[in-house]
Amino acid sequence: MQAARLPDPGPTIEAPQVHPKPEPLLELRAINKTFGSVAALSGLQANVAPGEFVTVVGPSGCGKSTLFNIVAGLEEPDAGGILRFEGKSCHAADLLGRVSFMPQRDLLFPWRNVVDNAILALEVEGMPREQARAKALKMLPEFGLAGFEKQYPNQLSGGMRQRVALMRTFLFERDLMLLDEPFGALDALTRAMMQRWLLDVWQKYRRTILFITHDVDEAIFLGDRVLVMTARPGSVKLEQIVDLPRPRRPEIVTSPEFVRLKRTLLDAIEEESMKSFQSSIAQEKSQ
Amino acid sequence: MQAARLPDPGPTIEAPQVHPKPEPLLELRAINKTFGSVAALSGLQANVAPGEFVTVVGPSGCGKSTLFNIVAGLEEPDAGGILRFEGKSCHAADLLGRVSFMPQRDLLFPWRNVVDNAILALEVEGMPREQARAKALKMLPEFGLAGFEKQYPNQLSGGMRQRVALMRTFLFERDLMLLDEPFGALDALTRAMMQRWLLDVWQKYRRTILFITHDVDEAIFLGDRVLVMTARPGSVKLEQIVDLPRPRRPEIVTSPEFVRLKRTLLDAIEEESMKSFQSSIAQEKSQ
Amino acid sequence: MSRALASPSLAVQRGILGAVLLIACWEGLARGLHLPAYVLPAVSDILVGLWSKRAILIDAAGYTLLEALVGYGLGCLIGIGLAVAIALVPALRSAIMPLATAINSVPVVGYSPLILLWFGIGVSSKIVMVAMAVSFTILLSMLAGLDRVDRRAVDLMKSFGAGRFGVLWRLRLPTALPLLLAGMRVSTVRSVIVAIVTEMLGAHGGLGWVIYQAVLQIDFVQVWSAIFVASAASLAFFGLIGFLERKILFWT
Amino acid sequence: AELQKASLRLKWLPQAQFAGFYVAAAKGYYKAEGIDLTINPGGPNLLTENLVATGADTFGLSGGTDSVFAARDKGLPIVCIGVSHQITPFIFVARKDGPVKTIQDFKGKTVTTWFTGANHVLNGMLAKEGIKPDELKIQPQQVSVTPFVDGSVDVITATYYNEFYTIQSRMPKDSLKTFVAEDYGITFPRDTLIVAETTAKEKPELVKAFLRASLKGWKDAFSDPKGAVDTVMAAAPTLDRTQQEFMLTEVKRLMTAGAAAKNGMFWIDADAVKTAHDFFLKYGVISKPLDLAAAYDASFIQSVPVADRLP
Amino acid sequence: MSGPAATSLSEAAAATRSITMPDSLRKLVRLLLGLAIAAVIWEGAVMLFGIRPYYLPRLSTILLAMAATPRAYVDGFLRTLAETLIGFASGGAFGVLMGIVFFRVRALREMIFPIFVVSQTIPVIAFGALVVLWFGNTLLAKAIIAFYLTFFPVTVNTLLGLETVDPKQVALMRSFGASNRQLLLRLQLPTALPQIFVALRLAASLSLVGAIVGEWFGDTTGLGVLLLQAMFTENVVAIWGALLAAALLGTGFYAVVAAVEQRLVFWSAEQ
Ligand SMILES: Nc1ncnc2c1ncn2[C@@H]1O[C@H](COP(=O)(O)OP(=O)(O)OP(=O)(O)O)[C@@H](O)[C@H]1O
Ligand SMILES: Nc1ncnc2c1ncn2[C@@H]1O[C@H](COP(=O)(O)OP(=O)(O)OP(=O)(O)O)[C@@H](O)[C@H]1O
Ligand SMILES: Cc1ncc(C[n+]2csc(CCO)c2C)c(N)n1
Ligand SMILES: [Mg+2]
Ligand SMILES: [Mg+2]
Repeated sequence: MQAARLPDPGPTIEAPQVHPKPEPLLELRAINKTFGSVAALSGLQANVAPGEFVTVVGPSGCGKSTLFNIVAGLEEPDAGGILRFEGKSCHAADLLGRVSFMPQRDLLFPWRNVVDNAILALEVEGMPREQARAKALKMLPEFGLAGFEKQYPNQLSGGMRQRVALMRTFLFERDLMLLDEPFGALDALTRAMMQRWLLDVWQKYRRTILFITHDVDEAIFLGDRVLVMTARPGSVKLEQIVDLPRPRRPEIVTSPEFVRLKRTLLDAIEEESMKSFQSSIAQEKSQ
Repeated sequence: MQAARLPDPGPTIEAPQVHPKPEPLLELRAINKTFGSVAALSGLQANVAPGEFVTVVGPSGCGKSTLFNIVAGLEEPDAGGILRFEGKSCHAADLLGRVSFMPQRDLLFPWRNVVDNAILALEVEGMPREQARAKALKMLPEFGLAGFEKQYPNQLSGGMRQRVALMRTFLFERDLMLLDEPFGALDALTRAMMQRWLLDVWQKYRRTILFITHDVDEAIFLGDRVLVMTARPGSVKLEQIVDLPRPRRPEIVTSPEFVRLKRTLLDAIEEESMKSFQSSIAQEKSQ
Repeated sequence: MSRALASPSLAVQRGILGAVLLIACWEGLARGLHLPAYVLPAVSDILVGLWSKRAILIDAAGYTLLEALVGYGLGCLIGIGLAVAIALVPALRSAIMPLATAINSVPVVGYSPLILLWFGIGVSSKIVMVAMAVSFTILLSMLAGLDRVDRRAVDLMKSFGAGRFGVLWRLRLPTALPLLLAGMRVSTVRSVIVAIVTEMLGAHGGLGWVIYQAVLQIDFVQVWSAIFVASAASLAFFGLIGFLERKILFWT
Repeated sequence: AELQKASLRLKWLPQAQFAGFYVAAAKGYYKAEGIDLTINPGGPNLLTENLVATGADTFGLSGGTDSVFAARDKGLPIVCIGVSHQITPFIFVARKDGPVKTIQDFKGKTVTTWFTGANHVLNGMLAKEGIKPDELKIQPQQVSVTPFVDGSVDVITATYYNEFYTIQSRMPKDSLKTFVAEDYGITFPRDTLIVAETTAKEKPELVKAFLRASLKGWKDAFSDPKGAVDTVMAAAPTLDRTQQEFMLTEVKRLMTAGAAAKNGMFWIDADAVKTAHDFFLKYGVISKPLDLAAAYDASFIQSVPVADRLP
Repeated sequence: MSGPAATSLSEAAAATRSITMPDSLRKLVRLLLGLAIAAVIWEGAVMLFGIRPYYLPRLSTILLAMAATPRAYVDGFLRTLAETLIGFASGGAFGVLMGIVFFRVRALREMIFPIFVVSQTIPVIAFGALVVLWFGNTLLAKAIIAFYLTFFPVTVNTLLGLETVDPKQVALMRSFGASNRQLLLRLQLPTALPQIFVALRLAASLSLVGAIVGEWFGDTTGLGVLLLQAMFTENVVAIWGALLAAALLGTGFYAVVAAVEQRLVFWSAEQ
C-alpha cells in the first residue's frame, strides 16, 4: 500500500489528444486490479478535468464497472497504482462519500418505497427525512415517476427501477458523478429526454461526470471525451476528444463530423470486442 | 374467468398492415391487466404468425414485461381477455412450459455455476445432467463465455450474466421465444454479433420470436414486424411491417427504406413517451 | 492464500483465549471465595471428578447421544417433511401451522408426563421428546427459507414448465438451505438438552439420569462433570453440523 | 416488635403432607412468634439440604434421615431439629392375583422404586431375606403408576399417603398385596426438619419459636382436617380434595407412630436414627461414621412442652 | 402533489382497507370454526373409541375442571405471561445486540461466540437450582431462565442475517459516505430483519419454555407450577388443563410476534 504514496511524479506524460487542462480532478496511473486469477484492469491510465463529461465504452467484461468501483472508493487497486483526487494522492477508500455513484444494478432496497429509496443518500448525509422527501417529490415528474412515490420496487418496471436509482444518485450532489449504464433499460425517447436533461444539469451545475455506456451514439452525444477500453485486462485504448459544439441538438447525430467520430470509435471497439470472441469464431469456423 | 372462454370469435378484424398469415400461432384479444389501482394493459390486441419475428417497443413502464408474463403463462389477464395459442383458446397458465422466456432481470441462481445455470431448463425437462452440460459447453464460445463455465454468477460482469441468461433461454427449445431486452447490457459490438447470431438461429430453426427492446434500430433490424405500444395502460398503437429483404446486412441501417421506417416508428414512440412526461414538462416550463 | 491459512488459526487462538479466560475466572472465583462444592465447584475439581468417573460418564453420554441423534434425525425428517408438504400444498399451511404452533408453545417438557405415560420410561420416550423439540425449529427455519424465494425466479422456473416439485427441488430448497442449516445447527444443542431433561424426569440411564442421581446424593462435582460431558458432546455435534453447513453453502 | 424474616423450604409441592405449616402460617402463629415466614415449595429438581446449607432458606423440611446423613457426609453444614414421619412412609405393592406372594417372589420380577431413598429400604428388606439386588430387575420408578396398573411392572413403590391412594383409586384395595419395611425390621424415619448449623448456633430462639408455631399449626390441622385441607388447597387450588383428606389422615398416622405417640410430634428417635445410620454405613451409602449428636439436635424440640407436641 | 395520481392511490388504499376488514373477520370466524371442529373431534374420538381418561380425558372434563378453579389458571396465566414477556424482551434485545457486536467485532465473536454455544449446551434443569440459590423464588429468576433460552437463537440469526447483506448494496451505501451506524440501521438490520424474526418467533416459544421450567424450582404460582403439580399427583385432567392454558398463552404470544413480523417485514411477503 505504501507504494501507492509515491512523491508527486511531476507533470504527467500525456498522449497528444489528452485534454490540456492544467489540474485534473481525478488522475489514475498504472492501475491494476486482479480478482483471483482474473486480471480485470492492467496499467490503466486516465485523467478527468473538473467539469468534464467523460464517457467510457468498451467490450462487456473489460473492467468498466471495476474501474468505477475503484473511483467510488469501494475497491482498492492493486499495490503500485496511483490515484489522485483534487490534486492529492489518496487511497480509494478516501473517496467514499465524495463521489456520487450509480451502480450498474439498481440495488433498490425492497423495504423502501420510491421516494424513500431516492432520498437514501440525503438521509445518510443527515438531512431530515421530511425535507429530503419534499425535495425528492418535486423531482419525481422529471424522472417520469409522478404518482409512483408510494410504490415499492417489486411493483415497478425495469426502466422505472433504473430511474429511481438514477434519481437517488442525482439527489446526492457531489463534484464527481459516476454513472454505470444509467440509461440501459430506458426506451429510446425516455433515454433521449434523460440525455438532454443530464446535459442541462451538467451545464448548469458543472458537475464532473464519468459515464459508462454501450451505446456509441450516446457516448459521442454526451461526452467531451470518449475513453475506449481494451478487452480484459482493461486499460485505456483510445481517448477521443469530441469537439462538437454545445449545446448539442439531437440532429447532430447525422452530421458528418459525428459520423466520422463514430466510425473511429466503432473501429476501435470492434478490434477489442473481436478479441473476446476469438475463440468463439474459431469454434464457429470449425463447425 | 368463464368470460375468457368465449366461443371462437371468427376471423379477427385486422388493421391493414397486419401480417396476412392465415393461422396465427398466438392470438391476443381485448387483454386487460390491472395491478391494484394501476392499469398496466388495456384492450391489447395482437397476432403472431408461426415463424415470425416480432419486436416490441414502447415507453418504459407501458406494460411490455406484463404482456410477456401473460404470454409466458405467469400471469392471468383480467377476465374478458381472449388468449389463443396454436389455434386453441386457452388460459395463460396453459402456456407454462410451452414458450421459452427470458426475463428482464437475469435471475441466475447463485448456487449454480455458469454451465449449471444455463442447463436449468434442460434439467427441468428431465435431460440427464451430463448430457445437458455437454450440450451447454459446446455453446459457451458462441456466447462469449468460453473459459467461464465454472464461474459463479457473483464473479461475472453485468453483460456476462445477461449472456448466461440468454443461453439458458436458448437451450430451452420451444416454438415461441419471448426475449425481454436480452441485449440491454451488451456493448455495441457484442450486441451486433448477438443480433446476427440470433437471426441465424431463427432462420435455421424457424422459431417464432417476440422480442422487447428499447433500441429502434434493433427492432427494425431484427423484426418482420414492430409493435409499438402506447403509454400505460399499454395497448398496441401501431403494427409496422418491416419488409426489408433477408438476410439483412449491417449496412442496411443506412438504407433510405430503413431510415424511413425508423422515422415512422420514432414518431409513434415519441408521441407515447411524451404522455408519460406530460407533468414533468409542465413542471419544467413553470420554473 | 496466507490469509486463508492464518485467519482460522487466529480464530481458534481467540476461541481458546476466551475459554481460558472463562475457566480462569471460574477457578479463581471458586478458589478465591472458597465456594463449597454445592455452590460452585472449582473447574480443576470437576475435571478430576470427571476423570475418576469417566467410565460411567462415557457410558451415560453414549446413551444420551444415541437418544439425541435418533430424535434429531427423526425431528429433522418430520420438520423438513412438513415444510416441504406445506410448500407443495399451500392449503396445508393453515392446517399445520396453528396446530404446530400450539403444540410447540407448550414446552416439550410439559408433555413429558404424557410421553412417559405413552412411550414408557425407556429410550423411545426420549427420542419422541427430542423429535418433537427439533421438528418445530426445523419446520420454522425451513419454511422461512422456502418462503423467501424470489417470486420472479419462481416464475422463471414455471415458464420452463417446472411443476411444484421442480420449483421446490431446483429453486426453493437451495434458497432455503442456509436457513435450514442454521436451524439444524441450533437444534443440535437443543436435542441433547431435551434428552437430558427428559432423562431427569425418569430414565434407565444417560447423563440426565446421572445428574438427577448426583443431585440427590449431593455430589455436585459429579453433577458438573456430567454437565461438562454433555457440553462437550453437544459442542461436537454443533461443530459437526457447522462443518457440514460450511461445506454445503459454498456460494454464500 | 420487628418481625424476623425467615423461609421454610418444603421437600415437595404444596400438599396435605405439609398441612400443619400452612395452617400455622394462615392462622398467624408464626407472626405471633415474631417470624415473617415464607413457605417455599420444593420439587423434583431441588434439594432442600442444599438450599438450607447455602442460606437461601432458613428452615427446611427435607427428604429424611437418609438425606440428612448424605448431606452431613458431604460436609453440608446442616442440623436436623425434628423428624416428622416416625416410620417408613414407603411400602412395596404387588397384585394379589399376581405371581408375587412373598418377598422371595421378587426374584426375577420387575420392581420399580425411587433411587432417592426408597431404594435403600428395598435393598435393606432384600438383604434381610438374603436376596441379592441383581436377582431382580430393579428399575427407576417414573411418575405414573400406570405401568403397575397395566401389569407391566410387578412390584411398585408407593408412599402411603400418595401413590397408594392413586393405585387404590384405579384398582380395588383388596386386590393389592403390600410389603412393609417394618415387618422386616427396618425403619427409615423421613421428612426431617433442618436448619443451617449457623442458625442453630446463633438463633436458637428463632428455631424454637418456629417449632412452637409449627406444632400449633399441626395440632390445629389434625383437630380440624377439613379446615386444614382448605388451607392447603388455597395454596394449590387444583389439588384433589378427597386425596388431600386421605393424605392428611395417613400423614397423621406416620407423624404420631412409634416414639412420637409418647413423645409428641417431630420427636427425634435416637435409636431409629442410629439403626438407620449403621445400616447406611454397612452398605456404603455413607463413607464414614457420622457424629449423630451433631447431626441430630433434639434440644430445640425438647424446649417445647410435651403437651404442646401431642396432637 | 395532490394530483389525480395521489387521489387514485388514496382511493386504492381505502379500497384495500374495506377489503381487509371482512377479511380479518373471516379469518377469525375460520379460526373459531377450526377450533370448534377440533373440539368436537376430540370429544367424539374419546367417547367413540372409549379412550381411557388416563391416556386422554374428554375435552369437556378438562374444561369443567378448569372452570372449577378459574383463579388458579388465571393467576398462573398472568404470572407466566409476565415472566415470558420479560425474558423474551430482554433475550431478544440482548440477542440482537450480541449479533450486531459479533458481526462488527470479529475478535469478540471468535472469543465469546464459542462460550455462548457452550452455555447453551447446559441443560436449564441442571442449573435452575443455582438460579434459585442466587435469585430466590423471584419473577426475575424465571425471567433469567427465559432470557437464557431466548437470546442464543436470536444472536445466531441476527448474525446470519447481517452476513447475507449484498456486498454491492454495502458498497453503494459506502459510496454515499455512510457511517457504520447508518450502514447498520439503514441497510444491514432491515436486510437481517426477516431472519431475526424467524428467531424471534422461535424465541416466543422458548421464552415460555424458560418461564415454565423456571417455575419448576419451588415456585408458588404459574402454569409451570400447575403442570408440575398435576404431573406428580398424576392428575391427567389437570395436566391437560395446564397444557391447554400454556398452549393458549404460547399460541397467542406467537401470533402477536408473527403479526408484528407481517407488519414490519412486509416486503418479503411472498406468494
Ligand atoms: N468479485 C469478483 N470476483 C471475481 N471476478 C470478478 C469480480 N468482479 C469482476 N470480476 C471479473 O472482472 C472482469 C471485469 O468485470 P466488470 O464488471 O468490471 O466488467 P464490465 O466492463 O463492467 O462489463 P459489463 O459491460 O458487462 O458490465 C470480468 O471478467 C469479471 O468476471
Ligand atoms: N406486481 C406489480 N404490482 C403493481 N404494479 C405492477 C406490478 N408489476 C408491474 N406493475 C406496474 O405495471 C406497469 C407496467 O410494468 P411493466 O414491467 O410491464 O413495464 P415495461 O413496459 O416492461 O417497462 P420497462 O421498459 O421499464 O421494463 C408499471 O407501471 C408497473 O408499475
Ligand atoms: C421423579 C420423582 N422422584 C422422586 C419421587 C419420590 N417421591 C414420592 S412422593 C414424594 C413427596 C414426598 O415424600 C417424593 C419425593 C417422585 N415421586 N418422583
Ligand atoms: Mg459493468
Ligand atoms: Mg420491462
